[in-house]
Amino acid sequence: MAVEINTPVVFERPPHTLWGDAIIRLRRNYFAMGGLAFIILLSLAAICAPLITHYGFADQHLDQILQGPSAQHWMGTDQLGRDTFARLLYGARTSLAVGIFTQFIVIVIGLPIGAIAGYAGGRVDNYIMRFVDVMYAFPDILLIILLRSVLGGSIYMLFLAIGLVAWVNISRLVRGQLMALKSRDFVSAAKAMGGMGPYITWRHLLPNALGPIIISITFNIPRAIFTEAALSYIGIGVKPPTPSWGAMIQDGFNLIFSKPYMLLFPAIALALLMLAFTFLGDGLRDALDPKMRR
Amino acid sequence: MAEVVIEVNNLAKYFPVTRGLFRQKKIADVKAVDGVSFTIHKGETLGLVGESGCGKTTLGKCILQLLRPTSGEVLFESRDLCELSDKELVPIRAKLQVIFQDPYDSLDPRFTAMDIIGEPLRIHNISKGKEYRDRVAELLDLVGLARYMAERYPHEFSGGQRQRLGIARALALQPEFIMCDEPISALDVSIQAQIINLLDDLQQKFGVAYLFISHDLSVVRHISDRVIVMYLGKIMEISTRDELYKNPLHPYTQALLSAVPIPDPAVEIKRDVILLKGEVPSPMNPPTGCVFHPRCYRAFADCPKIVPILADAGGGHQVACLLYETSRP
Amino acid sequence: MAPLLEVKNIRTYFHTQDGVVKAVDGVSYDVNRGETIALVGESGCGKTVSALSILRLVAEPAGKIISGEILFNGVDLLKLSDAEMHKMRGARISIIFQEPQTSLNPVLTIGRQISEGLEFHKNMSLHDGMLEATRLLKLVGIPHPERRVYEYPHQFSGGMRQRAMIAIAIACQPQLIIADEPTTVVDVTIQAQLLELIRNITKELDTALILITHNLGIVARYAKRVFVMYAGNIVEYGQALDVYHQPCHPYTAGLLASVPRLDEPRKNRLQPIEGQPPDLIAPPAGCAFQARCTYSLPQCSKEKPVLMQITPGHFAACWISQRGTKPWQK
Amino acid sequence: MGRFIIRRVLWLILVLFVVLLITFILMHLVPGGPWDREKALAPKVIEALNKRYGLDLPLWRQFVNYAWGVLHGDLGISYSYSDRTVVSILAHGIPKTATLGILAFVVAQAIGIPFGVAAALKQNSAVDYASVLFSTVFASIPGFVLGILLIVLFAVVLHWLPTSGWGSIQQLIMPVFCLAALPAAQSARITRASTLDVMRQDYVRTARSKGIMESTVRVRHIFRNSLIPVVTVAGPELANLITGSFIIENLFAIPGVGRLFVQGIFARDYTLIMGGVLFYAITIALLNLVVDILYAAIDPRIRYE
Amino acid sequence: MKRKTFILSILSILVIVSLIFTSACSTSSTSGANSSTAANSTPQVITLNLAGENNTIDPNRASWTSERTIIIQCFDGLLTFNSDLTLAPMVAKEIPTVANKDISADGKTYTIKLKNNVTWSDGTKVTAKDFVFSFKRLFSPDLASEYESFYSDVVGGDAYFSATGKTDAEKQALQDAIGVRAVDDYTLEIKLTDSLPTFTQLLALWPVFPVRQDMVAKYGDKWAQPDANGAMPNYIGNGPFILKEWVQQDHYTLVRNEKYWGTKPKLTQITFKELTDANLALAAYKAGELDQSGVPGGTEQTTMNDATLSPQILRFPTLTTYAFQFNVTKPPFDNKLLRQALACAIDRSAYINQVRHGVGKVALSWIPPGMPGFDATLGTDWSFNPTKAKQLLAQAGYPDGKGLPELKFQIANTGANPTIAAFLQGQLKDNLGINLTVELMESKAYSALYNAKQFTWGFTGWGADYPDPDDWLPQLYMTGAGNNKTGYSNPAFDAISKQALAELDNTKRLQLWAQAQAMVVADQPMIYVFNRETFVLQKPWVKGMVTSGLDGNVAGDTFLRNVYIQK
Repeated sequence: MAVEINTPVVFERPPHTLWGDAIIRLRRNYFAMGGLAFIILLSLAAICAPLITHYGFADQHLDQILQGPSAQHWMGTDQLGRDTFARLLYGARTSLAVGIFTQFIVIVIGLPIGAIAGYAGGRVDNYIMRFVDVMYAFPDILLIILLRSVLGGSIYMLFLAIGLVAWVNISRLVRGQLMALKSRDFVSAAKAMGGMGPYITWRHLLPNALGPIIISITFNIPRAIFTEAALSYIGIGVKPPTPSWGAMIQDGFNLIFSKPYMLLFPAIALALLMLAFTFLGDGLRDALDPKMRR
Repeated sequence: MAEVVIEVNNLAKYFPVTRGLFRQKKIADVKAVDGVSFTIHKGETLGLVGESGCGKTTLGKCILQLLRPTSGEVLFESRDLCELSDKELVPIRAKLQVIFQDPYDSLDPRFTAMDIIGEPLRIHNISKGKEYRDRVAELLDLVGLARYMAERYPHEFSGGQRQRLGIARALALQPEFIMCDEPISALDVSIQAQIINLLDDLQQKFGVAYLFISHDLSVVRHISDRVIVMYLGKIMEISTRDELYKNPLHPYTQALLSAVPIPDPAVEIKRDVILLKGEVPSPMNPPTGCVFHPRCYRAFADCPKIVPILADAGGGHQVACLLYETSRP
Repeated sequence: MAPLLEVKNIRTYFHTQDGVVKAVDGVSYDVNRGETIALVGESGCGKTVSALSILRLVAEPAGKIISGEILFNGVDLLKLSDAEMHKMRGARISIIFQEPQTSLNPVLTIGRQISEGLEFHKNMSLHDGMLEATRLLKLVGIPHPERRVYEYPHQFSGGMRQRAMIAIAIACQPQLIIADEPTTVVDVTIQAQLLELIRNITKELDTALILITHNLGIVARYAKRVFVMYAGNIVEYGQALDVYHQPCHPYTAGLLASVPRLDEPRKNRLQPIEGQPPDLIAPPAGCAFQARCTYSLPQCSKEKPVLMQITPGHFAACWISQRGTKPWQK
Repeated sequence: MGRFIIRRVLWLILVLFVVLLITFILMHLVPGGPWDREKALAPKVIEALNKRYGLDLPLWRQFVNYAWGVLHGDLGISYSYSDRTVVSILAHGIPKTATLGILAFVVAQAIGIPFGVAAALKQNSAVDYASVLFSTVFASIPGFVLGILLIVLFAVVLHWLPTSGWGSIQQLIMPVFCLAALPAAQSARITRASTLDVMRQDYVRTARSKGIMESTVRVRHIFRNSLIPVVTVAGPELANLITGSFIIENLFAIPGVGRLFVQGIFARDYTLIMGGVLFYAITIALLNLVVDILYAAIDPRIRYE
Repeated sequence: MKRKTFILSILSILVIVSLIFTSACSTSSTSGANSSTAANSTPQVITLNLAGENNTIDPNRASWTSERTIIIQCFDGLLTFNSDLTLAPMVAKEIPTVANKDISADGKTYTIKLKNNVTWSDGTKVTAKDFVFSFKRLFSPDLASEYESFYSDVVGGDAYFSATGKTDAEKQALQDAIGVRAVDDYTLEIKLTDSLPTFTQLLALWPVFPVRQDMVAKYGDKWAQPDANGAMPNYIGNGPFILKEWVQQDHYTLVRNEKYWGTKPKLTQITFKELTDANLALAAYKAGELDQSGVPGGTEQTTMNDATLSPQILRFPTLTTYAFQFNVTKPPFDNKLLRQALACAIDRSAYINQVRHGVGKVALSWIPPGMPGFDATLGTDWSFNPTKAKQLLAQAGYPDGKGLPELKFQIANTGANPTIAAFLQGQLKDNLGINLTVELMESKAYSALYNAKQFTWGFTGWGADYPDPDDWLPQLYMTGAGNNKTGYSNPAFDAISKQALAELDNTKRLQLWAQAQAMVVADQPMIYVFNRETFVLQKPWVKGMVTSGLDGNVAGDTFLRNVYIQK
């Protein structure tokens, strides 16, 4: 092998980004990959629901009410003769949307606030964090219920209500990350080069804080889905006929003695989705863990 | 003597210690740097030695305005950097650069080598496209890294190579001054020499001035033209290299030098070590008089009472010690 | 008289995601009673792992001692039961770690951490243990030991913590102390204090000392015999004077040449060892130092050299010096 | 430390005021008032009711009156539970919610911590896998689903436990377990992770190098340190248990604050909502304070000035 | 090996879960804990579920069915209802009529003679003064009683009630001016501003049950509140049971009033639980903790199919009608033809027979069966008929739904409401091809929207306060009436209603109401959907249960005094 002068080091591995390394580590984690596969499959199934089942989520078959699982209705039918399997598939849309869009709102609100507090520090940070303290003093789920009542019944307002409550944690996380990163030498280096605040925040701080943020989001998505289920349980979830898993669990809840499968299917689906996100989140945490870096 | 690049006058950096319910009251100051004056000349290396916590790094950061000094001035191109706003500093920063101690911490792990080296070029909009890539390649050559490494990430480099990246980055804008904050202390012995030689070569080539901060006196001796010895935020002694190492005046400098073991058993067996008492006191509550007196093996009755002045002891040798103060009552 | 400790051809490997790291790959050395030897080498050369192997403290399950013998007073430590090994650690063999910052339990008082070994090995009560801890703190030069003994590590400065570590190590008057880079993180003045302390104490207790360091100056000052390690192997050993004055391995020579010396006139240029240590997952076939060696022979890249006596008591694993030449010698 | 506590408590008062103000505004933004019902009340009745409860005043006056009352320990009168003061309603509910929350917390830690420690000490063993399985499965089932399953199994099928209600120890078992499942799972996860982390620490190696017994190393060196992160999450966890128990309270018909509060929201029982928020905010803040103090007790490095 | 352990544990969890479910399906045995006790020594205690939480059990203030349930066990009013919904005297000696001169010829003065053997549970006599006090308290502006408006016709009542801002002296004067007085201890006189023949029915309702003046004087409005231990020492009534204990948000314990002036009840103790969750109540019933329980909506069929449970079913119609009501003041529902088209598009029997498994009755008109004024022939024109629906839709100007704006349907998100909303949505889609937007709202928000008449199309239910069209038609359909949310306004209807309200001749009165109801049904301001049927499970040992269309959440609560236990 030809080795240049002064460059005697030979790397066995092809060059990888830190993300690349993380992905390799993630790939080795079968549970995380299983979780990811489940989430992707479920998302695909939800998107392609009309191709998988010919039943609509709102199609009522009043002559086929509350039937058990059969060849015709794989998971049976509900009180209005709607196909549970179809509703489960379409409900996945709602549940995933709740999970993802609330996190979107969380990011839109929490990230800039955390970033400003973390980078600016001093008085700005102090004021922002005092406001965060106030938000933190609210009981989450109860604030969501209150907001849900204020904002009204649409699903977008549901995203907003959950998002408005959940951003606090992300902004705390971002702030903490930024504070830690700010004292790193590469940030000082960028400053010494003449980089200004926004540049440093955008180019150095946020990309490096991304790992923990992604992990946090991965764990927050199922939490939001859980919250929606809890809201459905007390009757302020999504509106019919749009199915959500939470609403389906709530429907099945009353039928536990007569038609337990009505609770069983959505509950298992929800539990599996939770498991999938948990495994993925764990895997991501291991993969992105700075301790794993060489 | 060559022209002055940076002049530091009476520079001080205090970190307030606060306490209070709602309104924070200042109860004390940590005097990290306390009234330090010196100059750095074009193309020279000024060594800065002292134990950890003596304010070396704070001083360096204050010169570069990475920390804003509490008082004093830092003159560069006849402007006081302390008076300038962050925006006004941007063009000046191109001429003042820094190399950090920890090569793991000083490179953004999400940047490729090219991004890292090219970052100053991008910030100052120096070059774009092919020109930019050529310049990065040139810099890689300069610090002895292969061009094909440009696409790699810091974690794929060894410690020494990372430090080379840091040096390339500092050189990108052809600065007049580089603050080297313990640039070799995190490296293995066999690599240290590589980096020292590289710094040497680059100074020869570009005439850049270094402030070389280190606690390793033998390395400082090797690389510096002049040396400052600091203790508890104050300068104890400044001298040219040869003068200082041949004729250390301050008891602290003497103790430091004697504590450095020499890699030769035959020499070591004959050497006596000046063992200093105790440890560096807290800068929050520094000793009265000469800050070094509690540990000084030559301290006498006046030392706790009188603050020594950094005074000329002949031959460009300045020392702050009462042993050499004759003029004061 | 048989040596106090004989390490015979131990191999300690680590299993990582990227492969097996042969951190220590067939290392032998010995320590006599009351003697101070030094293991010298750069980071990652396996000196710490070889020391941990003696105490069987290699982090499991990743790390494992694959083979070899560690004879302590003629008993193979690797064959002892866990209970027997517990009685060895701290009592007969103790260790001072590099980072006093992380090596002391942050939530226990210093006194407690000193006394717990005493409680176990000497059946002392907590009260007696604390009294003894106070005495030991005084011995290692900590002012106000009666107060300090109830303080926590974070209330100690770096140098003081290392003194406390020394107190822990000598608490049960062991026959062997391993000092793993004991002064790397402290300043040069404190380093001098600590090393003097260790020397005095080992002399007083007639304790053997394995000094692990990368600092050639320290070795020169304190060690009687020196073992130079490179890439998981010992490449050279002998009496300190011999090794420093007539290095038989180009690596040793390179190391000595690369550091500036205060007692010599200033050189215009340092002579670095170019390149990097090899990857221990896939070490090169021949001599591990071959790629960085200015003087390498064709044989060097093919065959791994073994330790051979070059001059009496002075061994090196180098094909060049084994041929009787030392081109690095000026 | 004393100063620290005083500062936190003073700050808490300010936070509470803002929390109350925000709640008050939100509450009045919610469409529908306490007297809105499908079978409408006559306007004169509504007028009389508004007069009776002071709802005829301008909003800012209502808030000032309320805040003034709060300062005097008067949280007003509930609209939905006629004539009961919010203080007395909370006084009935808090012990139940607190008992439930604290018991669930204790159970969760009693299950979670040993499980987590065992899993970490025997990494990749059956215990470890069981712990991971336990914690992920229980973290994946909503509490109310778990609750109904338990009711079916233990009350309806086996007749071992009463279905619901409050008063006896048997009635506590299921709700406590339902509440405890998720935090137990989380606790196990955190304990496992932190124990694994502590086991890698240098000072554990130091402890081992002293030759002391492995059990001592585990208890004295590993366990105590691995508790630190557990304690940090314990505060929010307990706060969550206390503030998040309303679903379980609802399911098991336990007359706790959570159920009252949610009913208060649905009934637009303004004083009850405010009282509930006040209770929760104080609980959260105090628990965080307690955790901070506890934190300092476990970790001597932490000192508050 | 390790993976095997993992998979094994997953499997075992799955097995446990499935066990729970299968057992849930198969269990229906309700082995009562003490089924072996001898019949004669069976404790006469019963545990029922109130299925709600009470705000107050002060008769003057109460307004909810679950509150009524408690009050009617503890108090006897002047009159009461029989199970066939006819009136019967209680504390009054007889039912006041014009014939027996208890009602004056102009229908404005009621003179009611009381029995002289009626006692409070502490032994003191119940006198006319107790009723006077109760009436006057009902009108108190400070009490703000929700049922005050029912008694607006009492002379001076409203004037006093509206005196919220007045001084105490002015209030006292207004109170004194109320047209209720005790002629003597056992004669009560009530003056009305207008003739109101159904006032006798109002006398059977709880707001005018007698209240102890001394208790109110001593404890104020808190007299009906439990003390710190849940005991109710001040809650003295004249009914068959005494409320011994009220553990708020948990349960009530009532014991037999041993000094009861009438026929003593057989039960010695009634416990009312406050389980709001239907599912939980069923679980408690199955676990033997309740003697009666509703079933969650949708489980009726399974219950009927269950061999053990089916004999325990107790079902009877209740005087409640559910309807989809339009806001007829706003387009597009101001279009009568559209409303009629929609009415024809809804297969109500499918809802009742399929979705509700036959529980409930199809309703085509407003007044429910079992009540005076019910007309089975009414509304058949707007029964389910998809063809006609399409025709009407075309006539309304929207052939095949073309040009129809987005139809919005608001409904409170409680109970089975989401199901019925989804059902409606499906019906319109299937039968008219119309897309309906359902806006599921939180209950109070819905009520606010609804009361402010901002809704477009909503769902409502109306239950009888008392069995008379007076309670059903004018309140909802007269122009500007309090509960007229549809905005329905028909001068002809208004005229007839006014006439009917004052008509003393009962036959004529009902005829007038029949005409009025026909007008409303023809205009379809609401689509009448179904009448409720109570469907509960009751343990076989509960005997003597008499149900009534006026029963609240607890089936048979009106006549619990007749119930006994026989095991």
